[in-house]
Amino acid sequence: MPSWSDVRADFPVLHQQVNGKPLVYLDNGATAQKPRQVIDALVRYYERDNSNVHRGLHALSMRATDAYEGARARVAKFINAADPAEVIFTRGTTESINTVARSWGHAQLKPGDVVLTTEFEHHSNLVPWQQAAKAAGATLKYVPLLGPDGEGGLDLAALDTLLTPQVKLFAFTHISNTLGTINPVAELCRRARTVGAVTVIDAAQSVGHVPLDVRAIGCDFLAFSGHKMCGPTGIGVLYGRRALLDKLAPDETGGGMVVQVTYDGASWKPAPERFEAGTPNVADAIALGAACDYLDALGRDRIAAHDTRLVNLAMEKLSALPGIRIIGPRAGATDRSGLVSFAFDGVHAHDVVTFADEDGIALRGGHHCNQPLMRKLGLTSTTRASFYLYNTEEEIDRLATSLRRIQKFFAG
Amino acid sequence: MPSWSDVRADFPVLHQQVNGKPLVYLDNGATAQKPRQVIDALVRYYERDNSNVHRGLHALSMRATDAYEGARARVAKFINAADPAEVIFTRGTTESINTVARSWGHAQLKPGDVVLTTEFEHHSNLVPWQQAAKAAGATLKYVPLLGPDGEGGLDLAALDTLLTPQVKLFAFTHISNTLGTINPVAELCRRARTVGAVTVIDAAQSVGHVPLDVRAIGCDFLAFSGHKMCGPTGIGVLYGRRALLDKLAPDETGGGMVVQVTYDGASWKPAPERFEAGTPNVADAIALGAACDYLDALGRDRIAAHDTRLVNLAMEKLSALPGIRIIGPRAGATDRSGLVSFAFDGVHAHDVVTFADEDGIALRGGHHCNQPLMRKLGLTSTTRASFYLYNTEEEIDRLATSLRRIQKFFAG
Amino acid sequence: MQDLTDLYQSVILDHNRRPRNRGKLPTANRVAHGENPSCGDQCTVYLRLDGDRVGEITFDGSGCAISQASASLMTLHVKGKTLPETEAIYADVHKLVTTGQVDESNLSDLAALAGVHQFPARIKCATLGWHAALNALKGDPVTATTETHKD
Amino acid sequence: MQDLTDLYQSVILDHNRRPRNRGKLPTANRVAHGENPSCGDQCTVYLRLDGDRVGEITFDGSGCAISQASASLMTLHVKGKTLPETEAIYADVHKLVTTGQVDESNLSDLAALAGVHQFPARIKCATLGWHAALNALKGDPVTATTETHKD
Ligand SMILES: Cc1ncc(COP(=O)(O)O)c(C=O)c1O
Ligand SMILES: Cc1ncc(COP(=O)(O)O)c(C=O)c1O
Repeated sequence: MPSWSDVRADFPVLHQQVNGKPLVYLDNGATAQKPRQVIDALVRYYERDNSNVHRGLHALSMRATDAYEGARARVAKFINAADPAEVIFTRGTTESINTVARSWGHAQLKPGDVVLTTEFEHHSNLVPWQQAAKAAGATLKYVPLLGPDGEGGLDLAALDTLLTPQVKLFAFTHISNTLGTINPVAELCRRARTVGAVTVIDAAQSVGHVPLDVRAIGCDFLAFSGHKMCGPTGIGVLYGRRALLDKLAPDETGGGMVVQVTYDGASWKPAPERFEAGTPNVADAIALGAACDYLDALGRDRIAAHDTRLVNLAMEKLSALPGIRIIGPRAGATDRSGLVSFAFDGVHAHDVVTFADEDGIALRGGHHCNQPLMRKLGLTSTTRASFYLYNTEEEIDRLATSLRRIQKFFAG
Repeated sequence: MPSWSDVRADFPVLHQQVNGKPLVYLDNGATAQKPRQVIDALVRYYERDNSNVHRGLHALSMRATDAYEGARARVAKFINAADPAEVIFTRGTTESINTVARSWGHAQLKPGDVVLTTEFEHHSNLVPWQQAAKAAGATLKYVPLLGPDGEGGLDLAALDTLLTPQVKLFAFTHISNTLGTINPVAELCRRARTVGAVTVIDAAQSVGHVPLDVRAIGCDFLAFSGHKMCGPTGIGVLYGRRALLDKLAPDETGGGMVVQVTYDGASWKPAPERFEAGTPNVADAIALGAACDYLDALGRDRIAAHDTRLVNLAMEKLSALPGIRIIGPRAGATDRSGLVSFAFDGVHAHDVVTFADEDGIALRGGHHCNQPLMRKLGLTSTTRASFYLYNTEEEIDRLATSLRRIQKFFAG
Repeated sequence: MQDLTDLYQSVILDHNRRPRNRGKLPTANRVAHGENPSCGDQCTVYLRLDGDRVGEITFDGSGCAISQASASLMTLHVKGKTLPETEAIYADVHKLVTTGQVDESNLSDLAALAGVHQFPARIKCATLGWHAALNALKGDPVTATTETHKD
Repeated sequence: MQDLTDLYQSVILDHNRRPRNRGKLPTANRVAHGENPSCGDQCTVYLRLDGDRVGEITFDGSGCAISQASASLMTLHVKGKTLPETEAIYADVHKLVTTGQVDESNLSDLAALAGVHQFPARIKCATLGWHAALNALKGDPVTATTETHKD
């Protein structure tokens, strides 16, 4: 098993200077960097096997098909799905959620129904439900977030009141990209089942960071993006329980997902093909499989422990700064993942990011696609540092030093 | 300017043996191979610039955003769009067409309206219109194909009768992936405009093979895939005239495409962001830009002439075989592109493909996502050889030799 | 790739060129249709059930030599059998085309399908007619598709 | 990257720390709102038009130092101007923040925005308040967004 410092050698992008300083990449919540093993999988595919899948009988096409379906099986194993057919390849979390919102929402939602979500969802797990509810004449309700800094997590008592039989679907994030909160997803699914609500989990921030088992969680749908888990851009997954997928109509239609087409109509293949119209993103699916191999070789339990070590150190150093407001779970809370979001008195997040960049440090500032949450917390933006397997304790020191310099500059 | 034989050196995949024979890749209609320049663009991005776009202010994010928006501008130039904002990145042709069918179809189609298409569309430009028409209570009509072997192209006289004021949209392919027919797209758009119908062109088979100018053609929408034009899988384009795009509602919602989000609702950015919810396929978009550079350096007029030379030679050699039925435009017709589809008496297309594969030749056999057309021509499948810039005259000789061997084997 | 003559044995070529029991069966009391959506292969099986045994059986459709020959061979083997007997034969055929192995050597000329296991893309061609026949026997007229991840 | 002190000149820091004309304007007869959707910056401009001239003008909102300082400077320069005069000043400001160049040197303290052109991601911060002001002057209350490909 590689050591954490050896791991950095796998990531070519990390070995560069930004503004004359060694790059410190702390924007992992937005996207993760790619190890050579993933980049190599892309190159190997294009240099040896590239071909269209499923419809070919020649050597390259058979190799490409085997590799593509192999990647599906690999991803199924990564999340412990019962069947590879439960893994649908999409562009990313956003498309996965939209697919459920449209296909399931269109067929199942009726006026008077309730869709439930939480007050701290990413726009990608919020706006699609607003649209689906609106289209169906259903109502969208929000489980509240507790605490003036959002430190209290989901209000589980309110959840019990909100979970009426009218609730047809409950969509929630596994890990908040803004607060860092880890939701008790298995427990949420259990409660949703008591009223027969379908569950949709946004696993964008979790799947590459913590061990994840869809059967242990007991969810109906789960969405994630390859690019946040060391995989390429342009590929993601919608996991769906087979029994539910087989009842869903396709969202997009076209080549590859039909059984029979006449000038009058068409019939559909079962999942996963039913939900993969057109030529799929073959190369990136295969590279996503390589990312699963990479993360499993390290161990997601070890990655989670590494993330936690870093975030605890960062919380400690940041708390020592004057005029800082950290949002999300308190220092040392077990429901905090490896990211920290904060606001400085008198210094806007964009200025923080620009000055940190001068020190070679990549942070993110803004609303983090979480506008309603920002408003609820009385903020317009925060600065976020988000950690991953290749980050180090020295990088946290550099972050703290840079933040002190920024505060001093603006205090002027 | 490189010579045609030098060009092969750019494509690593071509330099391999299949079943002990040098690979002859004649399945370009399904997907094209990738030059080193395109593969390198991917590697470079992941090794140097990888970051999420639009929402970041640090160095990598600014570089990634510039490269992504640069690719958009590059693609706009490649098809001569008036404005880069008219280029929406999608997964491919199929998704592009579905986006129009859903967004435009949902807003514009009413009972009694007519959607017009042709008898020889790929399933990806057929089933989405069946679905859109059905959802709206509109009628889908087909412009007939002339000739027992489909050699006569579109019935333009029938088109005049079909183009009534009830026709709200006319969707047609630029080049047929099965017949090889090149449609007179500018003329079709001109006629559609006389009744005010919106035009949608499926350019999957044309954009990498012939010079293409959306303004000269005068279309409203145009769809294509990167993977058929030397670009990566997982990226494609929906071109839409700005005036039309700005009136369309988004098809998918989520991060990156919203202006303001509250717990009650959301508002949208203008095109192209409005149609690109979530993290886009940044790396593959950039590599698609590299593919545009590659093709333009060769010149699409020269590529088209090369394709034509090869298809003419192939038609000549194939016509000499007994019991062959070639479909699509006759030998030497100016409306035939660089592919040829044929059926053999007594030998099924899949057996042809399997035997050709033994000779190292990659062909495609089947219905080519064109089931209704096959039925109309009284066929269940054909074998297709489709050519591209790296194919050679010697490869056509090898094809002809292999086909003779196959016929002999099955004649027993 | 393995030698193609493993796949295209003379039995296969013979049944492809001169399919047995091909065409509609006017006296059929059971019909089922199968397709292979990726490649467009089709097979309709017509059979007359006399009691619980197949009295007559024919097939129609189009497809590669493997699918045609396998369907033709199928009609010879299924004629006179009950559903459980047919299922037992199919279990052997399925094992043969996926692994190249058979438990018992009672498959006689069906053994010509052994080469299929070296060409995984062709397994669904070799099983198409059998799926349709089983569906017909079960009285399940819905289209059988070989295009599932379970095949 | 260029030296950040080019971007964060003392004029900018001063206006960021002590913004001029900040807050609501109770006597306003024109209001317009601008946002920068990618980053969440917001700016509302309130103005009282006396005839065709800006009598009073204030702004409110949140954003980075550049956007706050630029809006603050904007209020000083737009007060007393007509719409065409404001458009002329904005044309100079736009040129300044996108190219670093000015035709005439009548921008006085606005010249502090010259550093912006070296930070393209910040151009939309520097123009946000101006867009809102122009919209208010034109009586166009819709949200101005700097997020178009035309900016
Ligand atoms: C004419 C035509 N239209 C549409 C498509 C669909 O393209 P894609 O599969 O890349 O979405 C294809 C290729 O398969 C095609 O040849
Ligand atoms: C919690 C969460 N959900 C959804 C998304 C959307 O993912 P993508 O942009 O890859 O579709 C993100 C990332 O941006 C996220 O952090």
